[in-house]
Amino acid sequence: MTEVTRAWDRVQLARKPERPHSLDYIAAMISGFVELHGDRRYSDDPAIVAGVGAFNGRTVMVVGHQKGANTRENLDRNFGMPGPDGYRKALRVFRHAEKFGFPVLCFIDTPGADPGLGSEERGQATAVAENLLELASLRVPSVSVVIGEGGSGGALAISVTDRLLMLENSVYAVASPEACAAILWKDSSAAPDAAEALKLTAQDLMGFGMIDEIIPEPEPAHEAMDATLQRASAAIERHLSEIEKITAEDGIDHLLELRYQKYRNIGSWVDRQEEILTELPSSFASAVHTND
Amino acid sequence: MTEVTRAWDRVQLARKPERPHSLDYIAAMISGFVELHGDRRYSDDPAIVAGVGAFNGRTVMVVGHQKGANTRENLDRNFGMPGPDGYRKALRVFRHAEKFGFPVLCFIDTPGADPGLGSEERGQATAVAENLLELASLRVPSVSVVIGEGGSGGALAISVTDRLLMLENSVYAVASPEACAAILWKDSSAAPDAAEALKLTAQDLMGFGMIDEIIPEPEPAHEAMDATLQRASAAIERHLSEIEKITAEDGIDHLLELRYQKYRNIGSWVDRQEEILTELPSSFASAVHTND
Amino acid sequence: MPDFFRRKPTFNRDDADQDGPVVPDGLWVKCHKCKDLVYSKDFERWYRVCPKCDHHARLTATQRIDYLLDSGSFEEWDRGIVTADPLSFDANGDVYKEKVQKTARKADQPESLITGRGRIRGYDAVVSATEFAFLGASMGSAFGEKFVRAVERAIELRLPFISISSSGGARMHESTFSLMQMAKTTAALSRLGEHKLPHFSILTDPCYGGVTASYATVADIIMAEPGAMIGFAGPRVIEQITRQKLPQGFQTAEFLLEHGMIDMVCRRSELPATLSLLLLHYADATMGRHQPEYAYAGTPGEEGDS
Amino acid sequence: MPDFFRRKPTFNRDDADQDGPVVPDGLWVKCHKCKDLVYSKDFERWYRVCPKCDHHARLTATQRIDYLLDSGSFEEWDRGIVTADPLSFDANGDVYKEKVQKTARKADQPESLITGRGRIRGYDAVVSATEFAFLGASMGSAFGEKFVRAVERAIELRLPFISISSSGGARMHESTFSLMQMAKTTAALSRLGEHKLPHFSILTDPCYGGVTASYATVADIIMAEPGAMIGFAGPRVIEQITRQKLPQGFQTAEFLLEHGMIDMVCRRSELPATLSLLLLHYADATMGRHQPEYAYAGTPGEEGDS
Ligand SMILES: [Zn+2]
Ligand SMILES: [Zn+2]
Repeated sequence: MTEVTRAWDRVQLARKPERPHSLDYIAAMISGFVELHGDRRYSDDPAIVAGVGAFNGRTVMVVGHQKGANTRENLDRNFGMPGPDGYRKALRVFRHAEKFGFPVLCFIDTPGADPGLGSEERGQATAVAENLLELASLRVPSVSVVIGEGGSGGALAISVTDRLLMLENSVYAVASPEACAAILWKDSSAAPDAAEALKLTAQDLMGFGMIDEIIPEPEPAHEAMDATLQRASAAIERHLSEIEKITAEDGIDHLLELRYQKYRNIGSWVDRQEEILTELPSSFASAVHTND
Repeated sequence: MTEVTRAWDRVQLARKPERPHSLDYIAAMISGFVELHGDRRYSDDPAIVAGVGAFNGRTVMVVGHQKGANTRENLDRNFGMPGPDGYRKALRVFRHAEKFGFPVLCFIDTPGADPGLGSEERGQATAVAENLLELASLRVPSVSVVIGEGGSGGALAISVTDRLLMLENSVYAVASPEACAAILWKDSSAAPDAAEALKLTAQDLMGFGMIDEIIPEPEPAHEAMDATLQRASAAIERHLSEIEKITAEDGIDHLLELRYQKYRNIGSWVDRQEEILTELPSSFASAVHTND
Repeated sequence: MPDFFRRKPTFNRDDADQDGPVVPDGLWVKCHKCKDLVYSKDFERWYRVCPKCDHHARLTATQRIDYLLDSGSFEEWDRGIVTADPLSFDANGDVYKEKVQKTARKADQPESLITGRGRIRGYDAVVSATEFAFLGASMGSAFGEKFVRAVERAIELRLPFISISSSGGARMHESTFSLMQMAKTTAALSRLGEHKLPHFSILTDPCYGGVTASYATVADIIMAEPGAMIGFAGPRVIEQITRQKLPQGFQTAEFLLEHGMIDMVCRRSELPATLSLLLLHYADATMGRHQPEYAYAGTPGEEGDS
Repeated sequence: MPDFFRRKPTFNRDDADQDGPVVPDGLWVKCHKCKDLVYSKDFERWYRVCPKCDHHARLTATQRIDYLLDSGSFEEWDRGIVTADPLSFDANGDVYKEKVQKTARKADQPESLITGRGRIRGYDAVVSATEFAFLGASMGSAFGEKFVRAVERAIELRLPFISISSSGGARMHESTFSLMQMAKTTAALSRLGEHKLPHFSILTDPCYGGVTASYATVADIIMAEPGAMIGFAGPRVIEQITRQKLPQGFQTAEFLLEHGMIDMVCRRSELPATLSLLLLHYADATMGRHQPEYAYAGTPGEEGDS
């Protein structure tokens, strides 16, 4: 089944350790980057990198998941799976950016948020949720790019931005194909099937209108690192300029309205209201009424 | 030395376990109090109580140090010494109050912030400092009352309010007399001397213009609980009404300006600028210059 | 037109209640936790809480609303918004469309979320309640759309918002559509907050994944029922990954209270009193009007007072 | 008029440096940490950092400014603001007025804080630096007043604010006056923030008590020198109270970085480069003007990259 193979191949490509990671993008496009550390609460999470620097002549703040290029680095970086401390570092940097009016750039590259004991104890769910809330109303322009693996709420927590771009060989899904197969079919070996079913490729998401651009990879990113970084930089500049222009012309409140509508309108559902109206039952439950 | 005995006596009175504590004040003056818990980061600190309720017909948010009435309770409450989690619970409640426009009432009763290992690890200093920053610019009226012991930054962290009141037998100082004696003279038995020297009584602080009112205790609070609670309630109402009136008439920015000036003007120093001008040396250090 | 689009006149307790009581005969129910027998009518009267061990049995969305709101006050909204199949999910014999039909019949509800307005002891509020029997109350597009519409109407009507949540996790069959509902619901609450309207969140057993990591924990006040299991990742996943035994009481409501994540643990029977009190306190901020005189007997929510 | 009101033309290194190098003769200094001998002139050239063990010796306020700012750029402010004696403190043979005179002579400075404006690699900023030799740089009223005046002038001039801090704790002899300087300095920074001007804080060895728990940790970016001891309560107090042995490296700058409390550990020699880079990045926000072209060689502050 060639189709399945294709989505699963994308997953493999997206996970390649040799693929450029957030710090590679930062090194290539952010001048004078100063990395900032810590959540001011509990720890400095190495699975999230954050800092301030210049992107094409303007100061920006950058937040990204950080995977390692090898096993040792990955152990240090917890395979790019942030704990609540990582999301709170991001939160701090988002607020910092808002205070000074700096745009925010995010690089998405995580299998998901860390599912460990300590992360639960310190409120992983709360940390992710607070970031979603903050990003929804952040009063500066924001752009994020899925550069590898975009997995679950752990990816979403730093990607609710004005523009969402994806590298051609990156993926974005509600869960990893393995987790999906295990949950639905108790069989993680069916991951390739799940990968296909989850519609997780950049092409799929572009089709759903969920992302704003696919950054092409004529060659896979890890085989053409410089070209990829340049293409990503150009795409970010294009989108950032656009939303800066909107902000300059129509005000930040207009940008926030567009951002709200962008996420508010994602969803696929059916309205059967009329069918119900024609079949309205004559009796009601004690407390359950309807205004139809 | 009767004077020393007097200040030290106040300290003893302020520390009496039978004295009413924050929850007693809350029970007496806050209707329908709903206690709120937790810092949303790490823990719920029992040394700080916080919640929402009605004070004379208006909704307020309340924060207080909570000591125990006996040893067991005190062990549970860490003797009223909050860790960073306690200050962050307070911070959360302050922001909540600001969001909904509820005035803030604080009850001060602590030997100081917890000096333990875990508190240092989770940033006790940072937690105290963030509260000072938040309270300085909190866009709602605020009143605090020192009901017992007001010790160090741990007390200050929830007392930077529009009005600061003190019970007649409460004390407020930069450190406990014991700590002061130990630090200055390596002799904590000299605490009574330190108590006198620290000028920590309500009368002293009223004399310095540092507090706004002394709530009298014709009998010590623990011997006339109801009367004390009523007097405190009346005093809080008086001050809260005043600052609500200021806010209604001149706007919240004016109240914030008054609050800024209140703290900005605390200090006692000498200006020798003119003396220096007359003795200006002819040579300057390589980097050290002056604009005088 | 399937039958489940109709409102249910009576509860359908046994189907929907995965951890609920086993019924040996019609008169008695057996507590799922302590295994004691309780007289059925008492059990219902006690909000389906075991009088012996205080176990809070799971409720359907309809039961939630019936227990919490003033009788006859609930006006349901958007009952016609139902699940579509954006991914045309059909893999490994797992056909989403069929699954939804089956779960809807089983839950006897057209969707995993019920929304509307009602009154709690006389105070108006907008309310959402999850239906766990409907695909584990996972957050699909219809769930998200109904939630956001309810929040937006709360803003129009200047009413407080109360969410009652349980969830098994994400809706795999809608993948990124499901994921993005986290952003969508939270963004709506951000607007609610800008309008100074409060959101009170009630977490019930079990509450995991996308729901816990989005709208349910960005509330002004968070309550949970005693013993409710609440978390980001499920306990089995955590055990598999960390290969550690989880500590006693891990992820319970009481554990979350101790770790500072919720404001209080509130018994089911006390929820109406606590919520109506909060609605009263926040009425000023909500309606821009003065509050009535205060006259309370006691302080609810005392269990939070650990 | 005491001599210490005059600006010092040369450093007075041995007095002011409590953990600094021992000088066996004029030509060589002995590192306080590794005990190795270093040629005096090299030691100065290396910002008083030991080339063998990287120990950062303590500096006077004047040395701080000399090392950090562009030569000749510093314009000192409010040198005339000095300590008074609000409590008429005279207890147990401890007379505050006398103590202040003695410490001022020893430190050869009129106060525990120096403030003013200057340039770092060409970028203007307002700067404050503590003088640890002056009563352990405890925060008295004069300290607080000078600090707040400097912040207020930074707002007037629309300049970024850089604080360099060390402190042994509170000024007992001024009791609540000392305590309230925490509120006063922080309130001023709150205003600085409202004006969108950045505050960069540099924590140096040792930094404790009121300074750490107020203005020094409410900064937009917090840096610390390697090995600097930083905390709320001092290690002896903690050991006495908890009766536990403190872990290796407790309260060091590196410990704080690991625990998320600071942005970076920055070597003394790299401070000017890192700060000037930050001043450049924040120039837009500060001055409302466009920034010059960027052309950097490498990224400073790499030590923070743990
Ligand atoms: Zn039972
Ligand atoms: Zn050395």
